[in-house]
Amino acid sequence: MLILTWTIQLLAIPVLSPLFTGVIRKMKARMQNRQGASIFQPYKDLRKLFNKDEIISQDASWIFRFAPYLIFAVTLLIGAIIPIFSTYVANQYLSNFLVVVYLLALATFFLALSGMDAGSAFGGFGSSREMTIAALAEGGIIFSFLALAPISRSGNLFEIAKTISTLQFMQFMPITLAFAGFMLALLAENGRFPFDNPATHLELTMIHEAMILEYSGKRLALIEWAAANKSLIFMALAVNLFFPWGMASAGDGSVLLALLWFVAKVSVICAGIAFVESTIAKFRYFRLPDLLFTSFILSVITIGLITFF
Amino acid sequence: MHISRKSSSLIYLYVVQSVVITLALLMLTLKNPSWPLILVVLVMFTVKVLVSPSFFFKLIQKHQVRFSLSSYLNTPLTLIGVVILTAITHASFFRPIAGLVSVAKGNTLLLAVAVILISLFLIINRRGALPQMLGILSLENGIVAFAAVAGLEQTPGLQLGIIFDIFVWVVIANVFASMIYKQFGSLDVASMTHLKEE
Amino acid sequence: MILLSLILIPLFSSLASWQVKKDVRFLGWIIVTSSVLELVLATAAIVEVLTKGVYAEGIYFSLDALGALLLMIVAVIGLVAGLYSVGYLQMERAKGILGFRRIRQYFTLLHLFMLAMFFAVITTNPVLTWVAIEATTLSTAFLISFYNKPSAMEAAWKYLMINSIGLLLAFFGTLLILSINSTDSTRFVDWHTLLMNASSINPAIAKIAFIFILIGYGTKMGLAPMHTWLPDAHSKAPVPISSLLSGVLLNVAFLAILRFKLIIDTAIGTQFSSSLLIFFGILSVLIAAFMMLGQKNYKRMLAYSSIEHMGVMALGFGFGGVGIFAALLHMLYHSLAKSVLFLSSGNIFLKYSSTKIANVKGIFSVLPVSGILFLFGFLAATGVPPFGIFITEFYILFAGIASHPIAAVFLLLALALVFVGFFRNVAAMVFGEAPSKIKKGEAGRWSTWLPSILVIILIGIGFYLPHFIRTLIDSAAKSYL
Amino acid sequence: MLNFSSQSLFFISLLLFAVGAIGALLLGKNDRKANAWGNMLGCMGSLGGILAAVRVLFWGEKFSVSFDSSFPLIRLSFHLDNLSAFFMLVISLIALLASIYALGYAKHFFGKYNLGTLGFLYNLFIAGMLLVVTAGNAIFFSIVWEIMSLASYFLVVFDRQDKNNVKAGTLYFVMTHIGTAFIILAFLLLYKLTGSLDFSVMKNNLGQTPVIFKNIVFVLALVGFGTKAGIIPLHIWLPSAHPAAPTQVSALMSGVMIKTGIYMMIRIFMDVFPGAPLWWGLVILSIGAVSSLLGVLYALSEHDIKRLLAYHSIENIGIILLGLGSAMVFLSLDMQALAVLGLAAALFHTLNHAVFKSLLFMGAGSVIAKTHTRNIEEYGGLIHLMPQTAFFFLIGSMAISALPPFNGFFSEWLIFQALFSGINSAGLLASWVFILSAGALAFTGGLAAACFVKAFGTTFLARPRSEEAKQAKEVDLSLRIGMGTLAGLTLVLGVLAGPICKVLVRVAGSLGNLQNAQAAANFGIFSSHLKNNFAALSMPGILFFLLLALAVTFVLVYGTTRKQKVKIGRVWDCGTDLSPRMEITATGFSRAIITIFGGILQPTKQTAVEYRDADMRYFKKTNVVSLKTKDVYGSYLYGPGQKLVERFSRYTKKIQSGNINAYILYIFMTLIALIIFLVI
Repeated sequence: MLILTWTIQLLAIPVLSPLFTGVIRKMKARMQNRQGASIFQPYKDLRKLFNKDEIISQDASWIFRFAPYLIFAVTLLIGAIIPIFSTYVANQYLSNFLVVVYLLALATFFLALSGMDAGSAFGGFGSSREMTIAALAEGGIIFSFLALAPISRSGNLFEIAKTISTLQFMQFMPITLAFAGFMLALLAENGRFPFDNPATHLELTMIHEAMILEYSGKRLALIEWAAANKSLIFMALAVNLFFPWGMASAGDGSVLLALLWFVAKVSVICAGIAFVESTIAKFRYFRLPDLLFTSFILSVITIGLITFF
Repeated sequence: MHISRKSSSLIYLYVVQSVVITLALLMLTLKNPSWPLILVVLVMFTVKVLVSPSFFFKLIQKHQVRFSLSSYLNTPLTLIGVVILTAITHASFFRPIAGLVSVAKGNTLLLAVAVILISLFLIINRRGALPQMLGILSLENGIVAFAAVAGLEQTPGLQLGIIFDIFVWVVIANVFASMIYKQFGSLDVASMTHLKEE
Repeated sequence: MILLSLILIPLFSSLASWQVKKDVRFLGWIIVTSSVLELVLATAAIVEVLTKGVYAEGIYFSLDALGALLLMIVAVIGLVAGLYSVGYLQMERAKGILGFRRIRQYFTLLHLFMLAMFFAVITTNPVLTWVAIEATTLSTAFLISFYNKPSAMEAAWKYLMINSIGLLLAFFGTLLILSINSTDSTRFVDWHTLLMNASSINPAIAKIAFIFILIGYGTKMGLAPMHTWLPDAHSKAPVPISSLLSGVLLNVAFLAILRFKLIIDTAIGTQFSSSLLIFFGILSVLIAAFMMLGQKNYKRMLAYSSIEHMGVMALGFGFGGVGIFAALLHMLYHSLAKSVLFLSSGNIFLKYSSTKIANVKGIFSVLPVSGILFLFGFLAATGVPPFGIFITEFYILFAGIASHPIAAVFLLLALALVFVGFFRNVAAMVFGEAPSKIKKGEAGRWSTWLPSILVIILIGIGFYLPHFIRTLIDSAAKSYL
Repeated sequence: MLNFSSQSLFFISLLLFAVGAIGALLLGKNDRKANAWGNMLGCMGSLGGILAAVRVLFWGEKFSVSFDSSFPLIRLSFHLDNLSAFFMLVISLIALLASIYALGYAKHFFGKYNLGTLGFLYNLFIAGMLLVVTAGNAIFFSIVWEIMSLASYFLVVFDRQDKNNVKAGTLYFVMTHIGTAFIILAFLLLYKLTGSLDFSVMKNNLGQTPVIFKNIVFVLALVGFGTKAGIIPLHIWLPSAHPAAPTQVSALMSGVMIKTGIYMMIRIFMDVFPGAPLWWGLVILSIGAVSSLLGVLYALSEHDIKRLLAYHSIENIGIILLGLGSAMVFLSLDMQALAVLGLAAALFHTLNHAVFKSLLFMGAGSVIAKTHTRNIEEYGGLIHLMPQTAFFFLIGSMAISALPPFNGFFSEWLIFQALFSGINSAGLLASWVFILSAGALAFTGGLAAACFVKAFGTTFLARPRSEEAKQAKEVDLSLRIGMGTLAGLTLVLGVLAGPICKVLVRVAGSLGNLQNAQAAANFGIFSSHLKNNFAALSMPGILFFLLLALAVTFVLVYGTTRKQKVKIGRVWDCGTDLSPRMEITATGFSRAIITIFGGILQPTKQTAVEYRDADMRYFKKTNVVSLKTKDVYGSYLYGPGQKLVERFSRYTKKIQSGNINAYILYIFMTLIALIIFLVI
């Protein structure tokens, strides 16, 4: 049973992530009165890309070739150390929230480097924007976790999930603030509205796409997949840390139920994202810092509320 | 000395001052006469009354500085300054000095101190090189007078040494004065302000 | 006969120099031999002092530890300055600035100057000390006006007038002190007897007397605000003379003050004299510090640094305790450092023929050795380790924080300020591009090895203080504790 | 050599440095020999230092000897306890690698400068640092402190052809000397309070002194040592002085010398002072937060690579101070365990920063040696020409950006834990200080990453931006050995963080009130976790699983896409030819962040446009845009102070008016005034 749950834990993120990307796209399409592609389209895209030849810039160095593997590997690792459907597969030595944050930073670091490596103008400003936003988002992420940590007297994500699920309503209220902050960071980190437009290649607006412009074939596939993983990771954290209800606390049948819960909760988040993306416009680049600082401040306020009341 | 504007009269006043002091010394020595002391007095007389004035007169003739230059304060202010200084010496500050000798001599002693301060004031107040030199000499006179009155004069040898110093000083000062005249075309020392911080 | 011959040698050599007929080398030989002899004799005398404690010759000459220290400084710096003068004047003669007769006059007066200083140190009688110090004024007046330029005349005149006045005041103070044994005025008095019956003096008179003495000799020593003559004289005199003035003469004046301080202290306690010394010390240090900031003429800058160091020594004695030891040691270090600075600045002056800091650039590229020497001299003078002045200043602060904390803080502030002002100018001088017209290369070996030896000595006694110096200073300081 | 006692090893290493210094000076004429001699002896001396430190740390051979000097009050007392040993280890380690690096690096000074002088100053500098961390007596300390500063000053102005170096040196020497003045004042006060100049005696006598004096001493010492450590706003000398020196010296100054300031802060605030008041720690925390955040921001606005690294030193000093500050707070709250934790974190970050900062400086130096410029904008594409240097620099960048699995990550993680535990366990004010410090640290990490993406990207990636960059070649072996070893160390220190922290806990536990206090965390070889189970971390785990994931990815991808071909083509260039000017510039890269933080950085922009047709102003010929950041400290803090002093000195100079009557008047007035004063 344990082996089973572990395999699920390890595979959940990479397996499910394209699905939720598709789900979001579908929902957006529907909200915009379009038919939209099937929710399994991302899988097809990945397969297509893996089967294509690829072209690599003559100016690019080994970093350009190596980065996609590392980025994907990092998302795999993170996927293994965060709570997805259960609170008992805790591995206490890695699932510390700082580890997650800094592993993500590692991925971003190499993504930005590979963006600069090819030496095209787009890659450069893409990395610049990406690093700017990542740097500013980091405070928000760490602090939204930090808002939860004191409650559960632990920085271990599984512990957090465990304790939050047992909270009373009144204790729970301040956490919603932190959740808002975390959502802002989520949108920023995954290149979603109002920070970035994942569906465009218009140089004025694109951030993530600009960096990976030079990629093709399997490396592009890896990066796209890693991006999908990342967004699912964030959504998983969002649902499992802030609303950790219905998670399996023992390795029995409840696991399946928990998985369903997980899918359901993430779909809600997806709906939210889709709603945001089809209702508001992308912000001007220099207004984004305000949002990011807002997310930081929200979390700080939460901490204040929790520590002093 | 403060008031007189005429160089020669300045010198004459100095001579008079010196004469008075040497006479005073002579009196003291004649109380218990001893040749070395008398010799000292004679030397002093020659230096102060005969030699140095003659130097100064030569200086005057050589450079036709018959009238020494103006002072900073005008005459009445100068006089007031003198009065104040005398007052200070007779005020409580220098009382203890008067205690050195009998009450009778006390005032003369303080007078000597006053002379010292007044000649300092003279040096500060006058712009000419000549008055300054004379001021220093009269300052020295004042000290000698003080020593005489307070009965602090030294052994003849020492006194000779001191007088010799004064003599050399007079010589050097005169040489300098004439050099300065050569260089600056006047004896107005207050115009020598090239060496300063800018 | 050692001390007596210390008087006679310079006297004769001065006369001899006066008789020399148009052979500069001969003058050179005289100064070399005489100053070497003087150094030897001084060493002998110091050895005597180390063995006996006090070494007296008749009633007229005697030498105690303090005097021995001064004697050492006078002899050493005198030797160095003498040797340097030979080469320096040769250069100036070669440049056609000087004729033979001027050089002869220079050496004659130099001998007299040395004579006066030796006399001031070893005589036993206050009045004779006064006579001797007055004599230094007279003998140096012409040395300061040596170049006969208007500015030199001005400097010399100010020097003469201000110092004469100061010394006359000091004389007055001396007389007041002598009133101690007014009973038999004609007997020959010496420091020792004065000290013996110091207690008999009327305190009020003692105070007045000390004020006069401090102001009088303080003028000669260059304590602010009586220092005004000093920058002019130092900047206009020939370099060796400047080094003698600030390296030795100021200390001799200080010696006179110290002798009287001892008497006054035994009469009325240290409180009074200490507070006066602290007052003048702080004033000198602060004024010097602010004057050195943005100073435009490097010889004037060195002069102000002398004022600052005199202030530091005064403070050392004012603070008492270990400060006294430090002040005496400081005197030694300062004399050496200052002559290093002046001699190397002499080389700089010979090369650049300007004392304006603005005209002196890139010494390192033009005069590599002199540049380094100048830099070392600066480090030594501002008390940067491994040079000893750091230690002495630390001691003085150390004594100050115990007795007068506020004064100590002011001192520290002033020292930092001095460093800043001094350092900016030095950096501006030694680095940078040298003016194109100046050709590289030292003036000659003599111009560098003399200060080099001094620097080596400085570093040496900065690391290890020889035992005999320690004992000298200890026994000199003991009498003030 | 291993069976010598730590004491003899210590003196042997000092002796070796002395021999190296003198020998180099004597060999001065012959560049090659002088260089070899100086650096070889430097290596051996550093080895001796390492061994001595190791014997103290692991064999526990502490010693404290003192010799009388010929001066009263001064005792040459050497005191080597755990703390000193730790810093000695750091210094010697970096010195060893820097010397190896210098063997090859100093070649380009041949014939230009006297290598003998360089060797002399270099050895003197290292010996000075070792003495600073081992001196046990205040006067002796001040002396060696000044000697260290002096040597480093001469090293800064060693390349004296360049005016800027001289200016930098002047500023540095002035600042450090003023700092020393503060330090000496602090020592004097300590003497007044304790009646001794020996640190050990001070420690024992300081118990019942009034707190106000302690506070004065604290402020004085903070200013004095903070100047050397380069805390904001006393840092102004640092960014100009560190780049000016030869690279091995920059590495030492930036990596190690500024740590001597940290060492003395720990020594005085944690060891000598028993019970420090709370606000000291809070002040240190706030200074740390400000320094780290502003330091990284200034670094972002730099495009001189060495200045950039220098600003990162300020940032990391700030991070170290965060650890130290939290330790002090915990100490004053009497939470020994947490205090030990914070201090250990600070010490570990000290070690880490020393390693990766010197690595980065050496990398930068290698690049400069090949491209003859310090301007990042003229690099580019160097990863193709100097691959190994690029690799080492990349490692260093990842380490300083606190990316796992390198050492920087663990120390920042530890400091984070210290700050987090502070949030819950202190009073209201303290908690807020802790929260904001944690926030500063969080942002610092992200910004540092951004800054090093910029630095590495513009330097090594894409196409060369200048002719020099095109001509660059890989550097000599000795340089690569130096950098390679350090690069390896960053990983090793990261993986072995647990055991190392065990030792550091022992070091921290040997201080002042922390005597044999237990740390609030268990450090193991495989994992370290806080006692209160708040957090746990396994560095080897991270490394292992990361590699595992990588391997899996590789295998799978390779397995699935064996047959797909990889073509090398040109970048998509929108139809034009790509020129280096199309790449993003370092300035452009960090422009966004600078604009966002414009309120703090106060960026200035000057545009100089030249038109082909002056009357129409339609076709631009050239359009020069120069972006700078305003020197806030110069214009608001130091400038006014300097003006004030100078005005005062102008007034003072009026005394010297040149009028002799006035001069005599001074004497006269002084006389009268004193006599009147006497009677009243």
